[in-house]
Amino acid sequence: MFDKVFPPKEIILPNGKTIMEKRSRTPLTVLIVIMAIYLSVKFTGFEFSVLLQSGYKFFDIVVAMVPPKWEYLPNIWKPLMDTIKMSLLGSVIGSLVAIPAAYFAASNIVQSRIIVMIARLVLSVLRTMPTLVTALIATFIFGLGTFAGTVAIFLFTLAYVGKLLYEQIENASMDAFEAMESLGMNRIQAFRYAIFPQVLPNFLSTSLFCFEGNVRYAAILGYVGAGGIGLLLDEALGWRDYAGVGMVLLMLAITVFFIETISEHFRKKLIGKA
Amino acid sequence: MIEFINVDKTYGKSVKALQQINLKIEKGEFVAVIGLSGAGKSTLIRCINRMHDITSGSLVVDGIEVGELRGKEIRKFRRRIGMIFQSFHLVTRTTVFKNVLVSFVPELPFWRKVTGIFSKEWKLKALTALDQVGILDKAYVRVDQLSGGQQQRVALARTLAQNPDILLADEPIASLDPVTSKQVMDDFKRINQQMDISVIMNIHHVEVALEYAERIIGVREGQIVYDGPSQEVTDEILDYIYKGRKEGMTAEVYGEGAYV
Amino acid sequence: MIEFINVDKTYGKSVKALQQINLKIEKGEFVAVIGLSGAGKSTLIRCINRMHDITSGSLVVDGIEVGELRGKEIRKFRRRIGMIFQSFHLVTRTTVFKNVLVSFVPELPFWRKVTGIFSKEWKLKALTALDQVGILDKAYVRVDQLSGGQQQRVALARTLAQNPDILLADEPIASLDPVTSKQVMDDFKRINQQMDISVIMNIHHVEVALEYAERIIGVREGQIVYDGPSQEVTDEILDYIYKGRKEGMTAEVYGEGAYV
Amino acid sequence: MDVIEKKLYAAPKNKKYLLVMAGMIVVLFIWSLTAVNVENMEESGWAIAQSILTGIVTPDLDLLLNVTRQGVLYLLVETIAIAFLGTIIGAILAVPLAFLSASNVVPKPLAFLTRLLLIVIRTVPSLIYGLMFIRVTGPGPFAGVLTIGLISVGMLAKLFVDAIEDLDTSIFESMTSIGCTTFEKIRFGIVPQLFAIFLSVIIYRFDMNLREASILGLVAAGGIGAPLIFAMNAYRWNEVGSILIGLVVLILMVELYSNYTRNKLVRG
Amino acid sequence: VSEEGNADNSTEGEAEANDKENEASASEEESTTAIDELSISFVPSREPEEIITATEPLKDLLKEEMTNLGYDIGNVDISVGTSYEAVGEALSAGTTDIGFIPGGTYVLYDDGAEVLLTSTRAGLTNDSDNAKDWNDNKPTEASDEQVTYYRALMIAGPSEKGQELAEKVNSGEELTFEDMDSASWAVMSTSSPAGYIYPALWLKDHFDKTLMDLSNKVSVDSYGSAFARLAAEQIDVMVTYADARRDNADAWQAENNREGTIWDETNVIGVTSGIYNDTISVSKNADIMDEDLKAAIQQAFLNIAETEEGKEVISIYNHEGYQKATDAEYDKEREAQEMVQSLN
Ligand SMILES: Nc1ncnc2c1ncn2[C@@H]1O[C@H](COP(=O)(O)OP(=O)(O)OP(=O)(O)O)[C@@H](O)[C@H]1O
Ligand SMILES: Nc1ncnc2c1ncn2[C@@H]1O[C@H](COP(=O)(O)OP(=O)(O)OP(=O)(O)O)[C@@H](O)[C@H]1O
Ligand SMILES: [Mg+2]
Ligand SMILES: [Mg+2]
Repeated sequence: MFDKVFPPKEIILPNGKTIMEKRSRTPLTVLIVIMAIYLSVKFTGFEFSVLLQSGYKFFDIVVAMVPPKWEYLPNIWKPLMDTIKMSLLGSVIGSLVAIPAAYFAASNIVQSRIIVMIARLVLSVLRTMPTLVTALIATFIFGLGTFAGTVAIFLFTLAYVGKLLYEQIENASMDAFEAMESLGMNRIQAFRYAIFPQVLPNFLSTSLFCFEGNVRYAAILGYVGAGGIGLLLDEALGWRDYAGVGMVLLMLAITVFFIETISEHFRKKLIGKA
Repeated sequence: MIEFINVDKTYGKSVKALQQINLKIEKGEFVAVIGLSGAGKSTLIRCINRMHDITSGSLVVDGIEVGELRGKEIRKFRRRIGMIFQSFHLVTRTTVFKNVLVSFVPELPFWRKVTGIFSKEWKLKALTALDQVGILDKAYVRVDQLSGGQQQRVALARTLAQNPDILLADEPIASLDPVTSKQVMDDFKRINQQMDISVIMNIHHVEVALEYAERIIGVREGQIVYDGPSQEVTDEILDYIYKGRKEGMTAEVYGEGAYV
Repeated sequence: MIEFINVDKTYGKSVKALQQINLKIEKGEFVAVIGLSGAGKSTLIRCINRMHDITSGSLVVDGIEVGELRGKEIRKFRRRIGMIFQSFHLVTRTTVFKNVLVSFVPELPFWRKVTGIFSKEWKLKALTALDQVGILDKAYVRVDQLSGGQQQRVALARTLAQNPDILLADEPIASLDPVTSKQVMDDFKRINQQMDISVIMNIHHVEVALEYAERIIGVREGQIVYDGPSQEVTDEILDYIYKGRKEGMTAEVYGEGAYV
Repeated sequence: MDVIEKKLYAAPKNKKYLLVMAGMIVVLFIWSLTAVNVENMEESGWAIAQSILTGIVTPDLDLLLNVTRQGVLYLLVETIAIAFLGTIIGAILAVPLAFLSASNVVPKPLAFLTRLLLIVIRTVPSLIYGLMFIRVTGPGPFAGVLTIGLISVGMLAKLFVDAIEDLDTSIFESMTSIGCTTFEKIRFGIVPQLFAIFLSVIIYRFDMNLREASILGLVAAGGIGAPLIFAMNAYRWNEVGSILIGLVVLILMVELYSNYTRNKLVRG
Repeated sequence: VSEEGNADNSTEGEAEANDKENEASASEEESTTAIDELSISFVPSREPEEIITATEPLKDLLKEEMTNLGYDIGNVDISVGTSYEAVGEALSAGTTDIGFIPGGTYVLYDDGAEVLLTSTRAGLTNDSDNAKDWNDNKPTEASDEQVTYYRALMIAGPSEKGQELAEKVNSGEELTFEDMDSASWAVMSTSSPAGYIYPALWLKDHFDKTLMDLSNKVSVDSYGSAFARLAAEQIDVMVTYADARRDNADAWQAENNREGTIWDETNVIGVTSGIYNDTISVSKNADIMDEDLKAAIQQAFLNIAETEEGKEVISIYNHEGYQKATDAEYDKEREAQEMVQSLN
């Protein structure tokens, strides 16, 4: 298409040979991006001057958060643990269920195109659903509280890990798989012994990453009544108690830091060996 | 004994990979299949253990009509036939030992299949197989830390652990350097002679083929154009087998190698 | 002309990589440096364009005392010496063409360096260099879509575009298969003969070295233990160069090849 | 056989380690089970699930197709604009932060501090950023743009760092041999390598930001999120249906295109 | 353009003088001050879309009134915050000029907000603080009186638990905290007086507990959704303002698919003391805000509430008229909040 509008330019070498140089797409791309930015600015009412003028007001709330309200600490433990539990449970189950889901979505393993398509569509649509929406629907169906949050996290993890996993499965080398078949295994066994070991480190690392993200996400889930530390956050925000919010965030950041460090450790261990 | 009777194999609608193959291979033979790239060597070999289905004709292995096997039977049948690949086809990222253990999986009870926990008996068998190809000391090393030659030996051990009657090898030395190739070919020879296992091997290196195999099968455009003892293979015969080879073709043949 | 006079090179405090090297290479020669792994081949080559500093002695290239060059002079000096690496060292994710253009960067005015916009003159030069190694048609293909041999040729073109007097090559065919190696070696030979560019090449493949180079330099433990025409290299000489080679060593040397 | 058996017993023993790890995971899992209280489970749940489904399959077509400012189409365009601009702002902020936290570029302590900062930035929920920005811009899509920008920074920077940390520095060597200066090495050695990956990461994040836009609804920051959540809270499932259909179709389309472009960028 | 120029040049003193005149005779025009945009934010105590639609005429009404008062408003921007906090912060920072916010929210954000008016509304036929009275005298209707306060109710829904609680109340039994705790509750955000604060005070008075002590509660973002959940029997008890059931009576059957009427299916189980009505507050920190403008806005809304059209608009919040308000009137509210907060 592009080459028709902007035909390639012919370059003649000193020795008489010719070669067609395709026109660079960069100028067009840059133009389109600039236009898109312009339109977006118009649409969203973005004004740089406002940022310059009152950008400092952003820090009003940041400033109000320090020092955090230490007395708040005892209130935080339980919801924080709830949040971790929710994320852990949702992530573990979600990752486990993601394995069969990814199996069916991998076109190099499952030969029926229809199954692959359905599995992928399900994963895609699940991933499209914003977590907050899933959580809200979960609270409607499963009632308020951590269970709904767990379900939302489970679905999100399933969709996210499932997609990455099936992509990894498709990129995995089929060599060993072929060899397993020649050994007399069926496809599921061959998958278990040839493909699964290949994707395992990445799978674990994705799951850990997802767990980490889920802890953070769970902070918002409270807003829709899905339990955990989000409820506390909501409460403190409602009272405009930013020092309390600061305390909650501090604890959350520490938790996230620990989880990140631990999971980084295992990730390195898993992938580093490869 | 392997017997091809009027075997045809067509890929899709039009690619005739094998045409009217008639062939008999006795137990314990060491057969090398040579021919241009695309001649149909791999196809020939892969039909034997039903990795590919034949289109017409009849293929009988030890009295079993291969084409008539179904599902579980195929898998049982394949256990008797070991297969070695050019690029080893090992599970990297795990140990040599585990790669060999894998060959017992189809014989395990369900829970062991799932968990991958093997009993001592199997472990000893696997180690014995490793010993047979002389890399017992590498048993607990990760496969990706081995050289190509060592990896091919692991593949060999995996196949031996299966205790096969027939060994199919699809260019087992194509990605090895000459010295390692020699070691691997020696292994094949030894296995063939000591354990009385038939070896059918695709191979691009004519000299190696002539040196190791007893019998040479020349394939050209899906047909067998030569079949006889390796001592009798002359330059004319080779020319005949590789006939039609032109400059362009050569480039193609080698070109493929380049991507290995 | 390249001249080493009593050159020593020590890494850190104690690793004596080169000891008392005396060597003279005339313009237009095709020299192959062979020796065991760790002998000091790479070090030898890299001293020539000052990728490494020598510790003592004197290294003169075309009348310039290399050790005395400073800052900008070094960079200018390097432009006259092309260098080819084992693993090509190309910028993947961009086209062949752009990779070759990179060799002109030091000569561009500042604004062109920043924007990366090249004038037609340079473009023609780059394309000509690509033509010289026969991959003009791949000019606008991304490097990561090329085979190893093609990538090495891009590296060669990049170096040629620099219009060098000397070509240093550090195991340029180590990661290539035999056929592609041959093509690349043929390229080197052609460049050496047609353009009268000196070629100094580290190489592990003795047969290839003997076939292509006019002169062989054998390095052992940082010292030159052989220097003479390739026709005169006998098995004894090779043994001498590679002396101390034991079973274990062999495995190591070949082991390297096996990872290719 | 003796040798072989000996070898068997010489197997590296990591069973203990594996058992301990497995045990820990089981314990953690059981511990986390205590978070599930199914008592709150509603009997009416399935009825609601049903009405959600019916709502989604019988969407409010009028809402879906009309072109006023309350229509799904307009809201989607607004959402795209927010996500797009937000992603760009996030990317601009993330590039310096990424370099500052790449341990192969800056000293370790600085990298560590930047990493902490990034964790903090990532930990603050978008809800709170929303409030902070409302103080700057007032309610509306402008606040949404800034919020999206800030919540993108964390992930973008992380992925950028990964790309920076596995830069192929061997190119440096060849450029040195050509006679390039450091600036030239960066411009022609690093930038082309990183550009493609950064772009691919940015496109990926744009894709995610479209999903995040639903959260912005909670903080009056424009886009399709607020109507979606209001409609859900009021159990107007037909409206939810039409909004979700619009959102899902849009995201799927963007995802297809973004996968395609990213593949092209990274793999060529 | 020349008018704008004049306006910019007019000194504060002049403007003040103008305003006094304006107040005296609203129709008199001497010089006008141009304001590009006046932004009004509403809290989401009702369906945001309803608010947006219903308040659309307010734009023109306000422009008209303000013109009469000497202000030339370019554009009136109406938005509904998705949360009370969003509106509060916007007012406090001055990114929105006028806020229709409850007294509770006003008190929290009074660092940047200043109350101008309190709404008045019709009283109800029930004004007892005994829950049983409300259930005996159903449905609750509007009375002729205008009042500046209202009450919050705890309403039990048709769920099993809800019915159980209602029965207890109607049979004259005292509810225990165990009764309360065993039900699941919907509450509004913590700064909502009817939706949180006053019910909390009520709990405190009756059981010496607070809403925090309830095991099962959820915050909802609008009363509409609370009713929807009540109808779906997802929750047993909700807290809301006293005439909320009147507003949701239709929706109860039409949208939430209940068979019986809202009056049959729900019961009051608790009544709080009086809550001051919603405020119209302005931001002290908005750039355009000065004393004159405040006075003008105050007058404009008073005028609007006099007109038929205006009455209709403000009825969306059940406002029927406005009275001038002072900050001091909300001291009581502050006390309430302090108390609630100190309970945490
Ligand atoms: N899966 C397939 N689908 C379609 N055609 C195929 C397939 N596999 C092989 N072919 C074709 O069948 C013919 C024989 O292929 P085969 O792989 O048996 O050749 P070969 O002798 O093994 O060549 P090589 O030496 O390159 O491995 C070739 O023309 C090939 O293109
Ligand atoms: N940067 C370095 N720092 C310290 N020692 C080094 C360094 N580079 C090389 N050496 C040492 O110097 C000696 C010569 O190394 P060199 O790389 O020149 O060998 P080589 O002949 O090129 O070997 P190979 O065939 O493996 O490339 C070796 O002992 C090596 O370990
Ligand atoms: Mg083949
Ligand atoms: Mg070297």
